[in-house]
Amino acid sequence: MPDKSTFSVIPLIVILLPWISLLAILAFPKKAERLRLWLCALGSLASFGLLFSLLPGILDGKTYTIKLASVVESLEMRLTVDTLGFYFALILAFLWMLATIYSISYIDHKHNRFFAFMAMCESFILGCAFSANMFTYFIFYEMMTFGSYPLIIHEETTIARRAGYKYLVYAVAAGTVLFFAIVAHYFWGNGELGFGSYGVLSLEFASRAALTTIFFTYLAGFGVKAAIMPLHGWVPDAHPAAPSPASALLSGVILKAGAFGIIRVCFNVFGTDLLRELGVYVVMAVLACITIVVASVFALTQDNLKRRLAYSSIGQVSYIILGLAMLAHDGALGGVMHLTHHALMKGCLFLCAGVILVKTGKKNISEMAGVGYQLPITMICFSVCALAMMGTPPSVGFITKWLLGSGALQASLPVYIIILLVSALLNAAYFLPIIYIAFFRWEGDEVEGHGETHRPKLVFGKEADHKLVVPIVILALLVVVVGIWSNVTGFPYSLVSRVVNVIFP
Amino acid sequence: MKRVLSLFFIAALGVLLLYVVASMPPMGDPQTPTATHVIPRYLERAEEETHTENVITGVILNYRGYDTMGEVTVIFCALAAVLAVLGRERRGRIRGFVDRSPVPSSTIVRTMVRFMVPFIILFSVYTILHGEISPGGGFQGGAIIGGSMIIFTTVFGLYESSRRIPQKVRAPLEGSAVIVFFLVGALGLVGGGNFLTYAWPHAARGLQPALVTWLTVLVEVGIGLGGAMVLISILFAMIREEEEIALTA
Amino acid sequence: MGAWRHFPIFMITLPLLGAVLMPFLGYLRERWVPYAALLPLAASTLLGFLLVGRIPAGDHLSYHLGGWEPPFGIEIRVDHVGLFLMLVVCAITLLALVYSRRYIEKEVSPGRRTAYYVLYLLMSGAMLGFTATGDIFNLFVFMEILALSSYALVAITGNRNAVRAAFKYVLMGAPSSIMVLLAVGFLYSVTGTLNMADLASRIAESGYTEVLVVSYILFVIGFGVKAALFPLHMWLPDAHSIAPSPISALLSGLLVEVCAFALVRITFSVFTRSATDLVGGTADAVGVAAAAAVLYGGIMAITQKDLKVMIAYSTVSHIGYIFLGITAFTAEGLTGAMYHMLDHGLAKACLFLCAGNFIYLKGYRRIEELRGAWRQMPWTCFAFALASISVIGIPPTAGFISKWYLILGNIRAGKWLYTIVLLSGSILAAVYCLRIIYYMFFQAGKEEAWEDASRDVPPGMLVPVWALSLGTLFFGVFSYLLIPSLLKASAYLL
Amino acid sequence: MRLLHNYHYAAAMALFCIGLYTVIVRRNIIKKLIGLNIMETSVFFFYISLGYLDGGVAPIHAGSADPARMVNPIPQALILTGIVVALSVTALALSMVILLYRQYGTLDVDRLMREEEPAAEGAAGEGEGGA
Amino acid sequence: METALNLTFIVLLVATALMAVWARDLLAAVIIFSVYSLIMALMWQRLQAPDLALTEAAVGAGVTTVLFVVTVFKTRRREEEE
Repeated sequence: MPDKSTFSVIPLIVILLPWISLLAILAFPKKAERLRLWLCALGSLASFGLLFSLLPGILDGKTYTIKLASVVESLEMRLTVDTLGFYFALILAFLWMLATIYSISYIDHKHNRFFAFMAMCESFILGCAFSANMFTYFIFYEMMTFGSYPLIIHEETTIARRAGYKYLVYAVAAGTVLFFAIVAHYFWGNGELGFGSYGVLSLEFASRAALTTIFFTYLAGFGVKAAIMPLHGWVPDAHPAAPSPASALLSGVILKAGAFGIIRVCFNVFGTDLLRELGVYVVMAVLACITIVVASVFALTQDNLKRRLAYSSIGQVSYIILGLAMLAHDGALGGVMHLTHHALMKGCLFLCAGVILVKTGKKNISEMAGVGYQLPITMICFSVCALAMMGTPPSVGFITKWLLGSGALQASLPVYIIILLVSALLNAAYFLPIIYIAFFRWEGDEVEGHGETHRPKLVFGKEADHKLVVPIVILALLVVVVGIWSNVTGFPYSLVSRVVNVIFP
Repeated sequence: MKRVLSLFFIAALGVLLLYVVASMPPMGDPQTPTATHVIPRYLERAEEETHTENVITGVILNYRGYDTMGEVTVIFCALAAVLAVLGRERRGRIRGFVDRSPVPSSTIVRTMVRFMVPFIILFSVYTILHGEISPGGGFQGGAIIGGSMIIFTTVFGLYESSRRIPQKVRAPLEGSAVIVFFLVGALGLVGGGNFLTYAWPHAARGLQPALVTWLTVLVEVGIGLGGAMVLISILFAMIREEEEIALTA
Repeated sequence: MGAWRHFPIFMITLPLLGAVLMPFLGYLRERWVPYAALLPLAASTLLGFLLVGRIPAGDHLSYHLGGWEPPFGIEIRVDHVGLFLMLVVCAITLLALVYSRRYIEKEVSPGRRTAYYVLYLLMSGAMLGFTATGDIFNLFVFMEILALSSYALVAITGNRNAVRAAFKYVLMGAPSSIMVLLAVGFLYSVTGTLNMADLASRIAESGYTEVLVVSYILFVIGFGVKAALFPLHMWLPDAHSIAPSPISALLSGLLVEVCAFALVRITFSVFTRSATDLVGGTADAVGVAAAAAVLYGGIMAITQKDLKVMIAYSTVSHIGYIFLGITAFTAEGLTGAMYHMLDHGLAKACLFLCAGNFIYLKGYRRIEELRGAWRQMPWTCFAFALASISVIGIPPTAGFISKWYLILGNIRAGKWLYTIVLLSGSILAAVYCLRIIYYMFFQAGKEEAWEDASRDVPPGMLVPVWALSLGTLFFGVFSYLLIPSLLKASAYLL
Repeated sequence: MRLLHNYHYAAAMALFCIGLYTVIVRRNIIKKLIGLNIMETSVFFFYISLGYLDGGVAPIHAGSADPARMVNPIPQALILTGIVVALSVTALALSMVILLYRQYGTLDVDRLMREEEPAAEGAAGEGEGGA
Repeated sequence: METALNLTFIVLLVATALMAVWARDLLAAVIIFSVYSLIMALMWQRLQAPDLALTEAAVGAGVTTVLFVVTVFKTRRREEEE
């Protein structure tokens, strides 16, 4: 634990703030529709605001810690806001705030249940971000699983129920494997579950076989949420079934919770030199590469917009894991920063998909001819983010790919660069058609053959409700702004570089 | 198939038990652990500590009084259980009840029984009262009273015998054994010792032995009476006719 | 030493005395019996809480009945773990008694209500006596009271299947009690004493190993049937599903645990560590049986249609958990087993009482009938969900802490197979519990199923249910109250 | 060898096995209960033969008896409780037999247990209680 | 003489136990069982346990046997064939 950890109750308050919306729902469940919904939004707004107030403290290295409960001295639930935790919580709260505002007008039935579980899920994930040891992380991680289940089956259609069921099966299995990993870690690390800055486990306590089993069970446990290839089954079903704000959060944040877990395991539990010594990072890298390539190929074949975005999420999250597996300074930097970048980009894409669904009722890409003209702003933001995903220069996507590439060079493993290029190509292959169909095709154009027919006018007026569009525009702007001025203090680069420099001097 | 399997299991258990019994300390020789460890103290000092000639009664009521309290609770629990399963016969007279005794009996048997029952009850009172002097004691007496009532019921039928010992008499007495035990135990507490010590509070030193004996007798009577009433109630509950059971079930 | 020395014996005798006095009250004023029955149990619980501070973790309170010191007289021996279990017993019996007042009016015919309360108090008193006694023959006597009252309480509803299930329970329970008596006889023949502490020292140096091994086997079979360990559990599903709900809550939540605790005491305080080679062989057999119990119980629970039968099979599975903790022979394993007794007791009692609520209000026993139940009975359903989360072992609840220590104990003991069995057991638990929650919350019920009354069961039945489910949550979050002292106590026992 | 010397124990064990066999195998439930009683009395017999001393005297301090040669009183005290316990279990079991015969009309344990499982009949009405 | 008497009692005990179990007619079985417990009482008398002999006679032969007889009367005399 860094010495400068001051006791403060702020992390606890940040976690409890979203529960305001729960109180609002209980206070006046039936009447005062407007007030109740805005109170729910207020909950996540307040927590993001309070979190942001911690930024100056974090920047000069202070950490805030509070002990919630304890079973035995070595086994306690403690919340600590260190730089990595703060970084993840920042993007988490930001995206959640936008999604809550978005879903005020998006959700049309069963508001109470949706917002209640939305708030609970947010507080649990914030708990994950702030957890000081693996015990707390696991507790919030499990509660998050059962908090997010109702979000997925909100539509209560048979497809949603089956997707929810599949999600539960994967999550429960992952939970059990993770549980074993943590108990083994507690046993072999003889009681030390905390997050040391250079990793806690070491070879003189436990045998090599024990450490490898612990690592792989952790990888499997978190891998299900981080959608590593063999364990990704639930993602393509859950995303289309869930309402758009929920699926935006799902891929933007909940998948990242798994990835964040792996980051904690690699940096704080094992430490990079122990990983290198055990040689387990190779397996991680191979899995990540397979996932990137195969997921992108699958994405090509999907006609449903959300399923395609889901597969692309699976690929993108594996970028983070690939970055970690390189065990190089730039690679780790790129990987951890991609956590935020992907959240911004994919969040925006899903929200746009939501708007398309609401306004035009279209789900599949093939039917989306001329959508760009009906919903110009949404589709422009969609294109910006799509281009960013492909890694075009001014955007955040480009930074990640650039850092991962330089990381691969540092780790002298050129094969990663090839993987990156292939995946960039595949990204282009499945995003460009969407933009092309949206803007360069419109209904009735193929009837007259190749002749020039009247091009529909860009209609700006009839855009969707402003509460839907504003989050999309903010995200799209951020994607570009963070890309260009990346070393502004509050942005990801400043925080992550601080963490990575400690680990890779 | 089940028969063969269980036969094999029982045979195996039997061989195991016989093997174990063979390796046990030899029966009857004074050096075995059972005869050397705790018993000498009981046999020598039982009399002046519990003031009873019959060591067994001393052990039952004094040294291991808690066991007997448990035992009395077991018999009360049995009664409650039987009544829970069969339901107690309705209060008051047992109307509409055929005076048919389970066993056909001639006048010779009736007169013999009418002659014998008082003597049996006399004998059982004797057994209860001198429990600490010679073999016998509370529960044996109770069982014998129960036995006498059984003969009476088999010969004269339930209607006759339940008229002799109505439910109103039996109900309060059934719990008497446990209550007496608890009172004597609490008395011991008041007298300064632990629960179930036989001591009369602030009694003169000299008077102490006699009081302990009287307390033991009191407990014996309590157990005898309680035991008898419980046995009789169980018997009456079981003998009741079908339509009676159907009504209260 | 102050007056608190006498508290344990009063904790045990008050319910028994209450039971004996109940028929008088029943004869005079039938209506007061349910309320009067609360008095002795409340007194015992109060005495228990007063005792909490008195007994330091490593030490024990020894109370010589009748003033005779142990090998000659009977001794009540309450150590920290024992007191902890006695408090659990008091709490759950009190709550189930509050619950059963209204439930019994509907389920049991008028003639038998007093008998119900008498048997209930006898059972609770016997459980307290059973946990506290320091003498193995006394253990047998109290076990017999327990057995008798539970046989009758299963059959008290009087309908065809209840008596048949009770008789099946008698046919399995009675021979097992006799086996325990025989085991006590074997121990006595070789050592000459009946007091547990004295026995422990004399067993360590007595030469007759065959007699001791066979007597331990008989103890395991005897208590195995009572604690429904896997091959000997056939009576449990019928008995627990047919018995009135407060009773099956008591049987499942407590009786099964108390017998497991008795086996723990016999294994650790009588056949002490030094005699592990004696106990070793049978302990592995118990371990294998427990592992089989976890899987069998889980699988059978999934396939059940009747709610209470499903919960009964989950008890069979969770008893396997407890025995896996015991046979690991490590301090953490034992702590896990102990804590699981608490958690399983609370959660299983809550599940059965919720099932009782469904039966009481609508007479629904099968799981399909519970579709969309939460619309009309929100309180019961939320309590049910919370309790089943503890049964699965999801973090905030006590089930998670006990599962943590069970697995830690097994890892420390190097028993990998049992760890995997425990994990798969918790997956099975997740399957059958979440299936019920899925039916209740996320399924639309048939229109006429839940339409009429908008109210839930009367508060008299809801308060105990919620007290139990919040108890599991409370012991999950505030586990530091018990776990450190439990760890020391199990180290002391080992 | 020792088994011949301890023939009382051997007899007790033999009776125990006979009783256990009857309880498990015989189909008539009253026969099972008789087997149960035989088991119980055999264990009591084992206890008492445990406490016997060669040429011992009943443990009653009546005049001439000297404590040294008295028989062991502890097993006898335990068995008094045991007999009462055995009696109460038998009484309860028999009352259940009476009720079972009235409800099912048979004493054969297979015919009794083979009927439909409780789960199937769990109709709402049945739960109301009352025979 | 001592062991001879004991042995006869034991043989009688085992014989009555087997007959009680084997007998077809339930009432006969119960009566044989009461003989069994009577012999057991005598056996205990020989083992110097007078208290228990008295109890076993009163309870074993007396009460238990009558409870069995009452049950047999309330149910069925003949044992049912398979």
